[in-house]
Amino acid sequence: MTIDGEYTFRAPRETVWELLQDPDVLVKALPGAKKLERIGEDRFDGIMRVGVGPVTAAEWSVNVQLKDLVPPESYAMQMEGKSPLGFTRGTGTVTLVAEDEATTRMHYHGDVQLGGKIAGVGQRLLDQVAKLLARQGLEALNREVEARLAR
Amino acid sequence: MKPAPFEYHRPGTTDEAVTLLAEHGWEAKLLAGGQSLIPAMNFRLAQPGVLIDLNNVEELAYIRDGDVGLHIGAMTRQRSAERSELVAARAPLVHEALPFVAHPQIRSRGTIGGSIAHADPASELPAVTLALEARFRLRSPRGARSVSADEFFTGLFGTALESDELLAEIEIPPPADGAGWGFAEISRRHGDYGLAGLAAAVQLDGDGKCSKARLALLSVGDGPVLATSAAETLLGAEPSEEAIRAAANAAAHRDIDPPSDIHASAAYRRRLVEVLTRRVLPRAFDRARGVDLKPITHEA
Amino acid sequence: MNRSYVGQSVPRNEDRRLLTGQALFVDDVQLEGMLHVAFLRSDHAHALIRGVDVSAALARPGVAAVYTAEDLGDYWRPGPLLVPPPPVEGLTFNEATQVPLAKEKVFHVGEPIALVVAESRYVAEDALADILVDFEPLGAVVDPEAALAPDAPILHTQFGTNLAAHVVQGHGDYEQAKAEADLVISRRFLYDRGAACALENRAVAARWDPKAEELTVWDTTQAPIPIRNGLARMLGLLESQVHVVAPFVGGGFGPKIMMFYPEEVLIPWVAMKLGQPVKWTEDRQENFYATTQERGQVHDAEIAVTQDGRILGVRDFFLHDTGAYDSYGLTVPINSQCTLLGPYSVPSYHSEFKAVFTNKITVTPVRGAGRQHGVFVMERLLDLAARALGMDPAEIRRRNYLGNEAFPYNHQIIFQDFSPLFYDSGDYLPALETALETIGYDSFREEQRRMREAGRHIGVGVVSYIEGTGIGPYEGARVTIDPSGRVRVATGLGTQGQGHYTAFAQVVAEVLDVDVEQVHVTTGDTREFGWGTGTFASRGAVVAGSACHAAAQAVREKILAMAGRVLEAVEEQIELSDGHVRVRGAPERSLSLGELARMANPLRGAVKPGTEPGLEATAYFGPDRGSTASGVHAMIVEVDPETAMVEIKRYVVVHDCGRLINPMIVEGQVQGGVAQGIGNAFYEKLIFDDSGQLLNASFMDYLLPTALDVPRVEMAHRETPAPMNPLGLKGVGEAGCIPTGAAFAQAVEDALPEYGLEILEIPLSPNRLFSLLEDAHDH
Amino acid sequence: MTSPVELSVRVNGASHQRSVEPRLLLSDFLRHELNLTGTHVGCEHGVCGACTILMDGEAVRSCLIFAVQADGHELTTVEGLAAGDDALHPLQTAFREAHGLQCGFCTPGFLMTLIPFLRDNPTPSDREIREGISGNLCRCTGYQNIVQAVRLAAERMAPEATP
Repeated sequence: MTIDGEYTFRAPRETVWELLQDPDVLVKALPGAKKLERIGEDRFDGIMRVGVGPVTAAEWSVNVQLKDLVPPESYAMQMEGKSPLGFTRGTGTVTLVAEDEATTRMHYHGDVQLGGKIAGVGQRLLDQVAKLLARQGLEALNREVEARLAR
Repeated sequence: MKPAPFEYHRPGTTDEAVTLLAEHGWEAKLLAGGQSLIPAMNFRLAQPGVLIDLNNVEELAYIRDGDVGLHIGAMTRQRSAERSELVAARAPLVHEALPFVAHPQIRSRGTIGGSIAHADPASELPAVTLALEARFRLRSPRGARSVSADEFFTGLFGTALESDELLAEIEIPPPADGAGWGFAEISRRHGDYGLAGLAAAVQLDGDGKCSKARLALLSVGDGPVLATSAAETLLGAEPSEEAIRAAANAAAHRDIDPPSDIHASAAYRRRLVEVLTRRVLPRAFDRARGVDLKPITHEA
Repeated sequence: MNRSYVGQSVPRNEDRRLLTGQALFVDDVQLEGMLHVAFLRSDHAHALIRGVDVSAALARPGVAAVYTAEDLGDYWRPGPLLVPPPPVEGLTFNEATQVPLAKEKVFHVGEPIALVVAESRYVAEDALADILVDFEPLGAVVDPEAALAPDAPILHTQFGTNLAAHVVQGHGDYEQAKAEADLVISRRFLYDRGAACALENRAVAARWDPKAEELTVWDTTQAPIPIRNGLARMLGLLESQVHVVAPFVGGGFGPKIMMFYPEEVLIPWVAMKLGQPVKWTEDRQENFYATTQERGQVHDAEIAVTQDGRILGVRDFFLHDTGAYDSYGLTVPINSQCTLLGPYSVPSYHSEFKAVFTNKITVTPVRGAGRQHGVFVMERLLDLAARALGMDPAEIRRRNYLGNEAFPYNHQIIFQDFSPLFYDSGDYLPALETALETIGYDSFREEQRRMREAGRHIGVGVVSYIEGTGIGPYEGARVTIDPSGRVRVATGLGTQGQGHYTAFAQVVAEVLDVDVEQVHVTTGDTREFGWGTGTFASRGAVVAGSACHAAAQAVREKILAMAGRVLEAVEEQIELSDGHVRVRGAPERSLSLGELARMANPLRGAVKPGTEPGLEATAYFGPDRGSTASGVHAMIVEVDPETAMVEIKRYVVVHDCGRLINPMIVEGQVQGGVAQGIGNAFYEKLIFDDSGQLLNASFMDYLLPTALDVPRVEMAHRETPAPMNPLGLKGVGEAGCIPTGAAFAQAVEDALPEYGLEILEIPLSPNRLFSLLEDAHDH
Repeated sequence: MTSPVELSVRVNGASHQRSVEPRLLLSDFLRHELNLTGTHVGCEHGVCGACTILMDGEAVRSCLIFAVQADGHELTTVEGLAAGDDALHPLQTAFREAHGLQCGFCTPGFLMTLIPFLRDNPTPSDREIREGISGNLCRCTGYQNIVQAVRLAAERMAPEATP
């Protein structure tokens, strides 16, 4: 499954970049994230409980590793998640383009693989769920951006 | 395939139910007919910590006619509504769409309110109530409020319901003079989720021009999708074949961004929406003109 | 008066129990102290297992035990190779059979890694979530063609390749045929995977009785006796210490004969280990991940014909996806290879296949067992040739049928029973003509034109097929006259709805002249009858039916001999009718069979040397070769080119399975087969993604046809008796689903001539048909 | 509470009191607590229809109801269809005569679906019969003989047919 899109933040690129490195911010942007800890250089461990409609299922443990960081322009990430419903693995790239001094456009691209039971029964809604989670995450991130700027 | 454990409550009244809801918040799930929730629980896709069973709340099961239309209690079984002469007379689009909801064994347990509150993008009743401009009465310990279908559906399984609110009643405005309707969906097998479907409510003015058109599509977005630009092409026009063709085109190519899944590509869904619109609208307008037609069968 | 039962539509003996909820299925077995099992299955299609931590699961209240491969000790070993490769010259076969629990590596999603034993299935499932498996994912092999690429990840590294087998068979000189041909048609055909989806999932229950030193196993198997024998061997018990019961089984269709499933190996072991009865019942989700599936094949096939449509030769290269293991040997691809030839004269044939390991659930026979793939390729080639020659599809078939003078006909290639592919008898042309007449072929074009004017698109498809049935090695039966006068019949194979309790009763009732309801049949209980192979390859009625017949004949002889002695008459004077023996011309000298049976087992006196007590006989039947059933299917469809939806309007089957024991049952088998064939053609496809994940593992997304999707099948029988067995029987179990895909493809193309469609793949969903129509439109 | 809940239910005319865990499915309750194993489980997600029973006279899927929800209700399972030991319900007889079953696993679900179906529509067309049973999967029969059986039963059960 591929997730592609872009999102515009009303904030300077450096601000957005900083937020994207901050586990306390990311925990709010990751849908259903209950905790996220930095466990090493650009590595994070966390617990997510994703809720979409009736699917408020078991917890997922996730591990995110950021790679190829080019501050404040781009980075790649590798993500792994596990739960009794199955697993997810993905790679993504995030690119930040400064539209102007106060506007940043984020391009994101992810290739996500799902495995196990969730892959076997979730297909009808997967496309929509991915879109929903991406939107929820970005909107949450945007709220953080705005909060940071308002400070 | 056995559900995970949960804490179980069976309130006898709406008040008790919303009190429990307020107490448990998002940890709690309301159990209405359970025909979507329990399969998800059996797969362990859904593992609610608390289940509040509404099946003993008898005050939520009724069908009543009123001044502003039909009042359907949320816990009314789909099968009861399907058999109701009142529903057939006062909300014929609901009557026409109900046989498309799964199978009789599901409908004898499934409820009107449960299906709407679940807001599955492939469900028939959300699209039908959206087409009909239904209003929903929501109850919480904080009181009651009423929201329109347009406000109620907010995305994938998303509704305007707060964590302490339940859907208590569906209000369906009575058919106006010159109103017409039609429902059809195309599915792989009878009773399956439609690959695409259309609930249409239209109205003709005294000159035979279209004065209202609400086309609600299912299975082509993250919830029921109102085909607004298709409706615009019809408004003020005589519903000629060309007008309908233009509306069908607009519905398929301007109003939706359909998903691709293992059953249907986005392109195929667009085609089905185009065909459904072309096939359903003439019937809806015929009805608006007073021509009595048999319901469209599932073969569309 | 000798009544005839064979050939009559007798209502079934087993129905009362099934209709009142009194029939025993394995999941109904409930024993004091019974524990329940759930399996932890791999989420990955291909991965190394670096560790399994079951400590949390073990600590959960209600959990009795948790086992991984490590805990099995010496009991952990690869399963047997069920069917060795046939004696084909130059054949390559790499054997890799499944293991009870994955140890170092998993090869498909759903492969079991651990099992939890708990007080209820609910708790067992709770505990699955407690188990942590540390996987190291490997690249998955999904597409059989990609599996053979040099850089493909290798499943079974000991072979250094994903090639499971390579087999070349044929006769004549295809290259020469091609050189002489007026027309050569060459295409690639796909026939993808499906699931058998018996409504009853698999289940195994086991109890070890330490006092009797006896293991009882209830198993939804199609082959209880081989299961008993294998379990005894694995557990170090005598075969007599293991009692396997396959009670009522809710549909088999092939996968229930796969052995040994990991669960079949493990549940009895756990019951012995814990000293408590244990049951595992597969749920529907597991069924999609853990029960063997139908085959996917890719054929690159070519036909060489003359200007007047005569086949000069066929060449076929195909890849057969065998899944993660090849425990069932080459039965399926060999069936495809052999059945392709159909009822036709094919002077030269070159067929070469490679079976390929992929990271998917293992493939074993499912109703049709690969025959439909061969039929699809051959029938499609004929259709394309006919189209190119401007010839009617029915006509090209007429011109190529083997004539009646051809039988017995030897195709000079090896069939799944290891004998040469040999057609015992057949009469093909009249079946085609009957089908054409029944469906109104001659007037169809007129109707098609009329419908077209009304904006509707209808099309017809007519195809032929043969089915090799009733193969050996053998089955047996014991027939006993009970002192009550009722007749007991016991046979070793299991029953999954084919009406064995009635069909075998009819065979025996006819020989012994008793009422069919007076014949009590037991199948699938190793205590009742301990010799046999199983229910597969449309062989139950043919092979076990013939054994029942032989045993009943032997009992009849005993009855007559004993009656002669007791009634003091010469044997020739004894009449056996209506459950009695009588002396001809002296009706007062008569005894019931029950009285005779009691006398045959005396408490005093002596059983004379050379005789045996009781009125009982056991007999076996082992045919040298199978018998060849055949038929023609014709279908009319209506296609809505706007929505790509297809409706089957009419379906005609002309079927020849030799002599019919019970026409009602035969028709039921055919009708049910057609329904499965329709599913195969239009609804049912297992969809795997590039990483080997199954994407439609539920009845929500894997679509079985419903009552609205299956038309009434109009049926005509032809009876060309089989010369190889006393009753002239041929098998019928699989016939209905074999040619359906081919007929469907021809009919859909015929409905939409302006698109010039070539349907080269099955299953064909509306979504896929839509894209084919779009492509045709664009060109 | 995840702790057991009291449950009082009438099944086939007999009363049963039990204490059950709330998550216990009604299908499992009938099969394993009451030993009414005629109700079969084929998918546990509401598609196959094998577990269909009657709840207050209406056909429902017992795999999509928790046992606790049956409290105070009247259930009928396939074991409750036939009047006595020997007598079959006319629908059962028709299934036998028309060969409407093969392996018989789905059959109880079909029968229980058809009881209210024929009550509501005693003279159904073939199309209506097929629609009526479209929520029940059968893998063996291809449905034709089931349709035939329903037709046969409808003829025999029609009010004018009773003397």
